[in-house]
Amino acid sequence: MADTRLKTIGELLARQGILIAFAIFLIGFAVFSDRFMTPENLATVIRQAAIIGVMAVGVTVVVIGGNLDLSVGSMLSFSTVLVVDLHDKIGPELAIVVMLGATLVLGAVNGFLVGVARLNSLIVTLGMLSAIQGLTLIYTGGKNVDILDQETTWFAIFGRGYVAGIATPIVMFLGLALFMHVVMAYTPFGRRVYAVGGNPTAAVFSGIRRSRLVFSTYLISALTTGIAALILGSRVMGSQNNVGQGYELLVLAGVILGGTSLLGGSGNILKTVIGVLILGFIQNGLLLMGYPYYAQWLVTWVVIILAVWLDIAAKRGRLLSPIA
Amino acid sequence: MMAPVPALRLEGIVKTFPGVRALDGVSFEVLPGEVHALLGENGAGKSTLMKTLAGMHQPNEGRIYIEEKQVEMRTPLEAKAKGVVLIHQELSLVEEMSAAENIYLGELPRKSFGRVDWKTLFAKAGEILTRLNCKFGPQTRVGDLSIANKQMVEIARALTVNAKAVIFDEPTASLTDAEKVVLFEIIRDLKARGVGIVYISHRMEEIFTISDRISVLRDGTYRGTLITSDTNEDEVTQLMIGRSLDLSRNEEHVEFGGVALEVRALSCGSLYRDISFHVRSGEVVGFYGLVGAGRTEIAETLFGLRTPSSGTVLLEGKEVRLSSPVDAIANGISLVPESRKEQGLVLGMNCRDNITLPQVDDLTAGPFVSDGAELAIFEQYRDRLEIKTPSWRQAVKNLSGGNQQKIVIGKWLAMRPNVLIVDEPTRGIDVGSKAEIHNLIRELARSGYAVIVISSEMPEVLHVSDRVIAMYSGEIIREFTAAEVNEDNLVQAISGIRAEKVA
Amino acid sequence: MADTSKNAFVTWLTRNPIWGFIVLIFAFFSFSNEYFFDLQNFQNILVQTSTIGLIALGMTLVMINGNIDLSVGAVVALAASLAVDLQSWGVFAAWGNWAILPAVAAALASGIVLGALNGFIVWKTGVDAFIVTLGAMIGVRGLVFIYTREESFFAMNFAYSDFGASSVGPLPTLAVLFLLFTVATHLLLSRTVHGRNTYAVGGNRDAAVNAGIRVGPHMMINFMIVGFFAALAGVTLSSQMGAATPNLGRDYELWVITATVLGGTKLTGGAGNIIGTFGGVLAIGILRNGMNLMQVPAFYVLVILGMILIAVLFLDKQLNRRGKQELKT
Amino acid sequence: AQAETYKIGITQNNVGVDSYQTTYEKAFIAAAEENENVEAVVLDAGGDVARQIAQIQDLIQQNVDAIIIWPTNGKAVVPAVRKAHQAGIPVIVTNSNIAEEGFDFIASFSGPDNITQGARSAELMCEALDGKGQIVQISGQPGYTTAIERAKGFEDRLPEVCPDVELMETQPGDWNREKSQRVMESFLVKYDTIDGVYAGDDNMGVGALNAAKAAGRAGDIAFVGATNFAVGYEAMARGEYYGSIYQSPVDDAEAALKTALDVLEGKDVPDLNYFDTPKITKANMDEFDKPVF
Ligand SMILES: Nc1ncnc2c1ncn2[C@@H]1O[C@H](COP(=O)(O)OP(=O)(O)OP(=O)(O)O)[C@@H](O)[C@H]1O
Ligand SMILES: Nc1ncnc2c1ncn2[C@@H]1O[C@H](COP(=O)(O)OP(=O)(O)OP(=O)(O)O)[C@@H](O)[C@H]1O
Ligand SMILES: [Mg+2]
Ligand SMILES: [Mg+2]
Repeated sequence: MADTRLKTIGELLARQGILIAFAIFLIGFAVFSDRFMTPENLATVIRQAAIIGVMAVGVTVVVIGGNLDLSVGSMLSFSTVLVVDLHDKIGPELAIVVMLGATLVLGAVNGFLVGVARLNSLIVTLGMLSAIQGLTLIYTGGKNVDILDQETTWFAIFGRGYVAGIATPIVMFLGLALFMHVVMAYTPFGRRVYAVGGNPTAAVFSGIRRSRLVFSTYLISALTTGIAALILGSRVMGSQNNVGQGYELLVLAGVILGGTSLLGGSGNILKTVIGVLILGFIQNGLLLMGYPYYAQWLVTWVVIILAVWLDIAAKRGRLLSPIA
Repeated sequence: MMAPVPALRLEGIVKTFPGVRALDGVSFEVLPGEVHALLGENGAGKSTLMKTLAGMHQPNEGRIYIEEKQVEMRTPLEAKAKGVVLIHQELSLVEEMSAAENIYLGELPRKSFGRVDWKTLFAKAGEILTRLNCKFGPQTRVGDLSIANKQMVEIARALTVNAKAVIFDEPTASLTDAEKVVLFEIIRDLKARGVGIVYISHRMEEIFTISDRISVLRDGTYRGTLITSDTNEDEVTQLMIGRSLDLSRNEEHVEFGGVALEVRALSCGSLYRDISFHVRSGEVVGFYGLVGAGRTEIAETLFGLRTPSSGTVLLEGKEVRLSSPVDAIANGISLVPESRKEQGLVLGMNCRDNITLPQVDDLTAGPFVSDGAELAIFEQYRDRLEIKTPSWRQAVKNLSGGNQQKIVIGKWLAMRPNVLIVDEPTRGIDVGSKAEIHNLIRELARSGYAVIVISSEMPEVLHVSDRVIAMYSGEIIREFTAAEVNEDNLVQAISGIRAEKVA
Repeated sequence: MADTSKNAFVTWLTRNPIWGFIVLIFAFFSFSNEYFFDLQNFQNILVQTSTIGLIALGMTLVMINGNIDLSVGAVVALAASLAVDLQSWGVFAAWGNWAILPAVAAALASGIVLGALNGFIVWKTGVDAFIVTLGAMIGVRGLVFIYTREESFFAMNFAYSDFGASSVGPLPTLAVLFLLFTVATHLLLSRTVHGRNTYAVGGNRDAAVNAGIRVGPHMMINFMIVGFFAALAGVTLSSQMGAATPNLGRDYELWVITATVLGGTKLTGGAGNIIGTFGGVLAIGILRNGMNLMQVPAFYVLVILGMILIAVLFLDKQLNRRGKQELKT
Repeated sequence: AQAETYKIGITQNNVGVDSYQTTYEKAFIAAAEENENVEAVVLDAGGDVARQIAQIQDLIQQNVDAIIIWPTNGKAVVPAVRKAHQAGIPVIVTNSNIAEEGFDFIASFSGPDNITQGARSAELMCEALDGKGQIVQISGQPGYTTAIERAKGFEDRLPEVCPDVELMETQPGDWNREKSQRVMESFLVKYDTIDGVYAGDDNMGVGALNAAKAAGRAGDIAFVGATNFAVGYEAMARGEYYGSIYQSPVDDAEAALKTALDVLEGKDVPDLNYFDTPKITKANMDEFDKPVF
């Protein structure tokens, strides 16, 4: 048997197709806009991508575990509205605690329905998408919520602050991604998530508590959504009832761009970061180039498909799919 | 006498996968009207060779001839059109469709407007199923069929075309003896009509029953061809694995320890009733019976996967509640499940991680999984079970069937259980490894484990067991000691003839 | 004999609980709202569901194939804009009411072409349909805005909206159209070779490939079908409104998928049928209509719809579990 | 004589989307409850034209006495309005008007004039910049009438009142503060000089202000919005926000109901019943109550 420890450069590249795609886009934008590659702009994009990115970290865990979570968009609306509204009523500290608690409860409902009751995750989370949206509206009566004292509240740290000179959202996003990457790649918990996503039956036969595990993946995605809500609420210092509308698909797009399979059992948190950043840089790059919004949409169409295509073409070693 | 033109001939076939040279210049031929057995260890390249023939793989080098005309097999359809049909080792059926549709998949008879001509379809499929002695109709949904019947649907496919050569890749792995008889009749029928047959199996007795010639592969190379009537098992085994095997039955006498596992009056709905037995440490108890006798269900109950309706389970004399595999594992029970693909393996995961999956919690350094500890376990069982894989990183889905099974066994041996339950442990495993696994089972028992072996292969049961329990239709019919048991009384017991129960 | 047919019915109902659910909400709304049980209202329900319904027919095929199409909502907008705008083009000025024909034809063609494009990309690149059509969902919307220059169109010719409001005998034309296509798609899926292959490709792609089914072109055809249906839905919707707006069809993909899955189609492919999808569409339509008539506040409608979706799924699960003999995995 | 009870159906655009619409709905319900002759059927189209049309059908089905519609789209609802008209139900359009083609089928329009609002914002911008500078626009959600009309009013009026103010770029902010904040951040990277920002509403305007403050450039930029929100009002008080257009949802709702009742009672009502939406800046803000949303 040949020794495969000698990895060729080609093989190494094949594993990193998405990185190549990412690099190509960055270079492309840099060529077309001289403002693009400035540190200022790069920081801006990553900061903007942080909200979707933080959520995508959690959703990646759910997807690796073999399920979907489409409820994160309206959950983000809910959590942001809640924390912003409570901020002035009970103070930022309690508001954060209550918001995270409530968000986790929603995650637990998802987790119970999908993990324990074993219902189809797409429909459950679509149902929750609708229900949570309604819940948010009922809570506010449809009104916007605002933080009045924007200048002095320490709550500003999440969206507007800096940690060691780096914007807090960036620190939170990359820090969380790194932490979750370590959890998924190097801990028994991560291993079990991959196993349950890859083959739930075999996982149960291997002594894994499947219900509990799936349940916990939804808690994770709820938690990351709650954290995203902190960033969003603090960044905007206010919230509409529908701020998160449509985020679920953007988040999922980032996850899939990062090469995580919707079938479960495979995926990588750090690549999700790349996927999310690709989306962010497309938006920003096209805006800098001054394209009207519809042209941005067209380019997004092409780029999303190209990025994933490049990634899988590199993996399989040929450009076209072997489908007859 | 002029040598007949081979129905099928392969010349110098080379096939490589990333990191694996699966076939290294193999040549092979099948004459019309002959049954040509293809043997080799797990991972020797048998399935790969046949897939190359059937248009599912493209060889890197080599030529294929049909009736001495060179051909290319670019797709399975092309191969079929040229008269080569492969019956897969792994079932390749669409569960939601009827048996008839599966048989004629890709070639459904049409009427105007692209409509399916159901009448013709069901008539033709019905005819074939009748010829195969099948008890189910062509309209039955395949998802509702037993594994054996699904296999029959696969076989039925081969009979739809005017095949020059039919390849059976381990067709009997999940068939009962009665079904096997039917299959052999079909093969003889095809043979009589001048079809060339390739027959792959790890069961020697079948090879010697059905084949005319035997070719052997080893590590992707061709090792030679023997005339079946002029050779014997030993010679074939020699050629396959380079040594001979002791396939005698178990006659050693061991001192057993105390009762490790006792089951009292266990029942589970309609699946099985009033099951009582015990296993001592150091003892191997074989469960023999037909498919559907309820053995697997008992194993699943003991592993916490089913809730019994009544009865108790005792481990070392203490009653235990086994409500999930977590409980079972905590109580030192391991189960090598019946279906490796559905229950045993996470196919996309690598070899090492599959083996260590049940104990990954214990293989930690701080909060992290310890790479070294995992690798040590993997290497230990890779060497012990002779698992063939280019690296621990290989996804198990890329291993040969037999090697996949070894991964499952390795995974549960690595748990060092007190009670080891193995369900059809050597399905699809080559003779050499089979013997190795049998030895391992005995060795484990000798070192103090209690072992339950569930198997539908009589020689296997006879070979490894200290005691044999015969089951029929959810009940224990009879228990034999190693000394009493023989093929005749075992067959008698499981054919439903109620013999006197021996305590 | 009667007993077995009754049993068959019960089995059918447990396998398609959506129909039981429909009977339930139907009875509920009939008793609790005076306007619900009324022929005119039933016609409204049928017309209102026909949009989502038509798309769901195509989506069922694509999903049985193991794919998905998220771009349908954007295609609805594109087709609607084309259908409404083209009929007012100068070149057709002399055509009178017949100007509607080329406009509708172009609209339908746009759906088929975009479907073909989605299918072709899935086939040739091997990129997951989810991503391909997610991209298209964003990009086609861009096409719509480019074409419409952000404008809404309005059918000058009231014949167009009159068609949308017309009736064939006692039934509204759009409802008839929907029912006809439902039957046609049902026949396509259950009776034709293409339909049967749809199950094969989704149920076991390897088996389909091994059996020589040309999986790529096959999937492409189904994408074209769903594209056609989305475009048709755009046409019928715009004829109901006599107008088209560039934001038409937002969120439709989610509702279509919901209806289809409620009707028993599996996301993983290989299983599903048109009768179930019809039930799923109807269930959502009745719920929306009933809650409108009962004046349930909009916020609560969202909560109730969400909970009911989950409840139906739960019911399905309870009915179809094999009981105690099931393996605890 | 005893006045009869009128059943009036209203289908709103999209209640959850912003506070204006929510406050409008509350005000409408309150006004309807106060008047014992009115039974109101309140529906929300959720921003979806098709659903709004279905709701009109449902209202016709219920045979209401009058329908008030807040069009999700001015053109698309015309045929449905025509249907109601044919069924003999008077239709009153509220907040944003329907297309001209539909004027024959409605009894009256009641609401603000978005084109004028856009024009007034242009005048405010002009004032703020002393007639010279480079500005960007953040518009509402593409394809929606209010967004289109305000942008049009602004873009048409700006060169008339101050030809030296250059509108460099327009990008949509989707009525969303966070989206607007993101767009503004990119603008700030892209343009070294931005003298003014016009946002389609104050919610987006404050988003742009947030971005500029974070970049330390808020002092150089004049912010002009529309539909004065509470946050905009406060920012104005702090001197961070130049001006906006004051539009009260309560006035809007009450005007709509009153117009409907007038129509039902056979009074003469003008075809276009605009209520006034004045400019608001720091200078005159004392004359206005702080918006409740
Ligand atoms: N007869 C049954 N049919 C279907 N599902 C069942 C049945 N019995 C149990 N289940 C489900 O299967 C799950 C068992 O899964 P698993 O073995 O992962 O245990 P678990 O629920 O995670 O355990 P725990 O709650 O103790 O952590 C149960 O939680 C239950 O939801
Ligand atoms: N798709 C694949 N990718 C990588 N390696 C493969 C693939 N298919 C087969 N192999 C490798 O090729 C070798 C031959 O496998 P093959 O399945 O032909 O063995 P076999 O003789 O049929 O074994 P068995 O008796 O266990 O079925 C094995 O080492 C296997 O790991
Ligand atoms: Mg094989
Ligand atoms: Mg069994």
